[in-house]
Amino acid sequence: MTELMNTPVAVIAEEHPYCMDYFRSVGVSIADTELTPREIIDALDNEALEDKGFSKEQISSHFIEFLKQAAMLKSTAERSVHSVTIVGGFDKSGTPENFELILKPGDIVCIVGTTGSGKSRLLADIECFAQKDTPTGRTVMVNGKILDGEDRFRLENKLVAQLSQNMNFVVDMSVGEFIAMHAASRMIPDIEATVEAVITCANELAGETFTYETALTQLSGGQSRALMIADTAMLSSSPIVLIDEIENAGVDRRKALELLVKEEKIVLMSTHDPILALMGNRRLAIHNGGVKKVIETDREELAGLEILQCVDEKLMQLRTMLRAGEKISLDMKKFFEL
Amino acid sequence: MTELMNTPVAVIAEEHPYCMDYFRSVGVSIADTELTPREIIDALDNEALEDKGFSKEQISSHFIEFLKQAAMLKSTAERSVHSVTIVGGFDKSGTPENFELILKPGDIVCIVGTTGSGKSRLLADIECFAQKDTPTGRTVMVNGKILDGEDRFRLENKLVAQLSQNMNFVVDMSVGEFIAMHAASRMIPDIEATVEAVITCANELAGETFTYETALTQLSGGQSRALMIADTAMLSSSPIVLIDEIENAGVDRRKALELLVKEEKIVLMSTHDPILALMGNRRLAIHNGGVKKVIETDREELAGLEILQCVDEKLMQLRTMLRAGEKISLDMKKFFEL
Amino acid sequence: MKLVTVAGPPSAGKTAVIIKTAVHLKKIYSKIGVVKFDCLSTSDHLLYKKAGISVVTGLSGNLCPDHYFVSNIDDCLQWAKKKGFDMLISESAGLCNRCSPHIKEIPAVCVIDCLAGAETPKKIGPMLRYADTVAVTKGDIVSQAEREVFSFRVRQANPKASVIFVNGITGQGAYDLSHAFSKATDVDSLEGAKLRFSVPAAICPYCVGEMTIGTDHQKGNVKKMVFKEVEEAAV
Amino acid sequence: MKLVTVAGPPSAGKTAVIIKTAVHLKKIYSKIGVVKFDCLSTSDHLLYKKAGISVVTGLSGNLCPDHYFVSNIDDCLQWAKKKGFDMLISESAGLCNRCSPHIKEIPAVCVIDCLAGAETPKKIGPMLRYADTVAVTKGDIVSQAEREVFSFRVRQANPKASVIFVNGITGQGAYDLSHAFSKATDVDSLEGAKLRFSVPAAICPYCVGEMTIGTDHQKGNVKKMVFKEVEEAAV
Repeated sequence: MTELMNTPVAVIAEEHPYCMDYFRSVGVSIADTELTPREIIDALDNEALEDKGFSKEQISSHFIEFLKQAAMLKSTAERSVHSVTIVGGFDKSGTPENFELILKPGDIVCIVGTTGSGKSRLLADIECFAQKDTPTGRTVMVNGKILDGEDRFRLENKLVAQLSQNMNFVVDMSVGEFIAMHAASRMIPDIEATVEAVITCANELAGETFTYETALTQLSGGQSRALMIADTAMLSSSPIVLIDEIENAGVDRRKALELLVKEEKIVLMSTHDPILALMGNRRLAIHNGGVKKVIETDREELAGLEILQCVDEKLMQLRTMLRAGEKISLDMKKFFEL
Repeated sequence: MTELMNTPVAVIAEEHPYCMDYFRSVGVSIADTELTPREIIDALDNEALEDKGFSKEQISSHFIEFLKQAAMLKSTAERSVHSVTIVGGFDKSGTPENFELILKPGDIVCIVGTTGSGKSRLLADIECFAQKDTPTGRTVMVNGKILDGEDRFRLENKLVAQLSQNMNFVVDMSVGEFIAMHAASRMIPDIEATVEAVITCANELAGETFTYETALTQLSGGQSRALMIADTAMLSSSPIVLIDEIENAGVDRRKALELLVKEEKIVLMSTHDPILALMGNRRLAIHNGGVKKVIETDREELAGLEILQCVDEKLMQLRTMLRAGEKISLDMKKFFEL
Repeated sequence: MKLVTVAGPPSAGKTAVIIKTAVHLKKIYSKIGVVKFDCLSTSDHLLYKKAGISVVTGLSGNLCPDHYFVSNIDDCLQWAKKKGFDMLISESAGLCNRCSPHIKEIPAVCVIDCLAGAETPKKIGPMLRYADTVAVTKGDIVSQAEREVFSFRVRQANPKASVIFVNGITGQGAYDLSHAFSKATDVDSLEGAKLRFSVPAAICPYCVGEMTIGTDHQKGNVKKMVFKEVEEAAV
Repeated sequence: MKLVTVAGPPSAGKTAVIIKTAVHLKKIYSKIGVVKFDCLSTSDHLLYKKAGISVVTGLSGNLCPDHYFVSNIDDCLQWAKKKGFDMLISESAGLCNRCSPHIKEIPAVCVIDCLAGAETPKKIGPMLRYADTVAVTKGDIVSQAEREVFSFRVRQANPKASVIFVNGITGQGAYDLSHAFSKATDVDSLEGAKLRFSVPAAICPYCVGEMTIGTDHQKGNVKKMVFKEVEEAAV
């Protein structure tokens, strides 16, 4: 790594475009890109560094480490997850769950059960790749293998993206600026095109459009849900998406799931919305802390789903009328005839 | 007020039970309630106070001020709002709105319009009692009168309680502990009974029950919405409730509104949910920053509402089935016949 | 020249609150300047710049931030006078709960956010207790009940201050807050002005850069802990 | 005796994180103690007590909190040894961004919350940059995108640390964090141990309680601001 320290930053930047960003983040502006990191760091004023809480050694070693990590981040983007296996443990009374579930990219699995039945515990088991060492005694494997100690904690939640009703955008930025920041942190080469794609996609999911300039915190409930889904599908590195009670009517739920499936995500969704639940390939019924049943969505249920979607479509029409300030003057009974 | 300083705290506590709480909050424990505030404060160690960032003068003057404010808080609980009047201003293009709306306790007014149409601006005008000095040029009066400068800023948001989809409970406490804390801050005499009433009521609104001991942050989406509504209705001092896009299916919306009406609140609700919108006595259609129409909910719409509630009831039944881990094996078309 | 001191814990939203308040202040005062005090680095000056507000930054670096503030606030006032400002607002990071930049006779604002928990008003100390106005932020993402409890707790910590909920993003409440700012009277110099409360004291070897632990390295104003178990622990 | 230092900005959720981590640590170490450093007051000892963890509180009062920490941490270790603890965890309020309680050879944890904004990791300074492990809290109420950006920014500020998302309420992630704690090796005394970075320096009249503003009252280690306009302002 010493050679990196003696290479002009202009040369380093060809392979590691974010290297300039590192210097900016420690408050160092580079006047001449022909200088090497060693020369740049040596020229810094010791007292000024001390004031800022830095030291030259730390900047050098952090710089090298950051480039290493960034390179790793790029390569993990290509890391592939072919399957996630969940092997049952025990419910709260100690009764064995007796199930083994293999999830593949594009699968949608719903989780149903009353509050407190143990849904979040299942999601937590997946998030930490349980190895019989969580209260449920479940085992979670990736690509059929148990992750060994180092791997398990190195991944640092990167396999799992989460989406829930409680989540808000809190940063005070425009949609475009922020999505660009996210894309940059993912080392994506064509940031501009990516940002446009994410916004277009989010607008397709939301009923009402927003632009690059809209402030994140001004998005309506439906719009921010839509943006979270589009961003998670297209920009998050995580192959698994955990969705918790996201039933907001402002989002086209069918399109949202189609998008996640198209992007080869493994989707686990905790929901009581009949439409969402029946859109899943399977659902896990949870009771007393354990998985009681694994229900495959069958033909009969799928037929019911079509009817449900008709009803939903009608409710959407009423919303559109309301939003436009119209009177709801129609024969409602007739309107709901299927 | 000097006599207060020379009255034994035991005597003060009869009229001002929270006076002990004040001393606790500044880290002073009272061994003998026969002592007067003056004696207690005089006995404090100057150096220890300096360490804690206090001074004796400050504690004395804050103590008196706190009792004054607490007494005021008690009396404002009885302050009555008979009406709120909104006088129209201009839309974004400068066109006059030409409306005057009088709201009375028990009224429900819905606000409809697309995102960005100006709904939040209207809510903000009400919150700050606009006096032609906000961008919309609207005027908001209480009991038919314009609030003068001091009154307007003294009220410190106390006339308006807010409820929105973005709001979460964030404190790490049990439901019971927290509601008791809220009741105590409202100077309510029978805290225990109040807490029980709020929890019972919230459980009636939510589909699934929770107890005194449940942690606030473990409540499901529907449960926490239900608790927020019950608490706002029964414990908030604010006569006006602004509700923003709260359409969560986990709450019995009809009961929630009935509760707010029963508690004599003036309810303003921004929503696109047909059931909620038709439950209102009136709705304001907003477009381009201005109120375009004031629509009274008529007989025809109310007839439609009944049908909508039937449809909603059926959707709820499906949710209950899902939650219980059942298969949705039914003739969906027949199920939705009205 | 009018001066207002604004302080609050890190990330409470001080900059956003000042920017939203300045929108209303600009209708009264034509030139408003801000001095932003921070420790190591800040990019908030860019936010002020974007909002069209003149700003200088003071970084205390390896000095105690509070002492740095007191040593420089009068120079800031003189700078603002030279620039012809009508009002100068000082924003200090308010890092240590023990500190407080508030000056006698100068309107003092404390910004805190209600996500910080119901115990926070009690813990914040002189920065909150000596403020004239308390601006509470981030109320839009907690429940109404938590807002009410929080505002009660603030009132308990400082019954003399007025409490205003301000949304740093939408600006809701900033109009009300601007009234507190506009109570400032003209001040020519702070020479001889008094702080409302003393800043934290410190004279020990660690004040001059000592990095080694141990009694041999401790001289001067050293305070030793008393190891009382939890039952009697300080509240 | 093992020692771990935990630091972080106020309200980041340090106490909750330690309590949730201790649940897992208790399976390895039978007796765990905590020393809670704060400024004016704290009620966190009650939370520890409720969780069955022995705790002492150290309040720095009118002393600089960082200096107070260095002057007392070895005494804390000796107390913990006497009590027969297997592990001592120090929780310090990490008030000033310039400060850092982290000690060479002792596992160092920094707790920050992702509500604080994307610029925060850059601003936090040595407390974050010299940590071995960074625990990020409050990830459950922001978007996945913000979590990812925040964790990237943390990595930029300290590429050597491992970053773990911990939910202080549900305890999610605490199991992973407990692994970082269990890397601590035995330490007998901190006499002669070195801080990873110097604490803020300060010797001026304000260190001994001066409350008056003005150059007549300023002597010693006084640093004066340079009034550069925003374009050149420090970053």
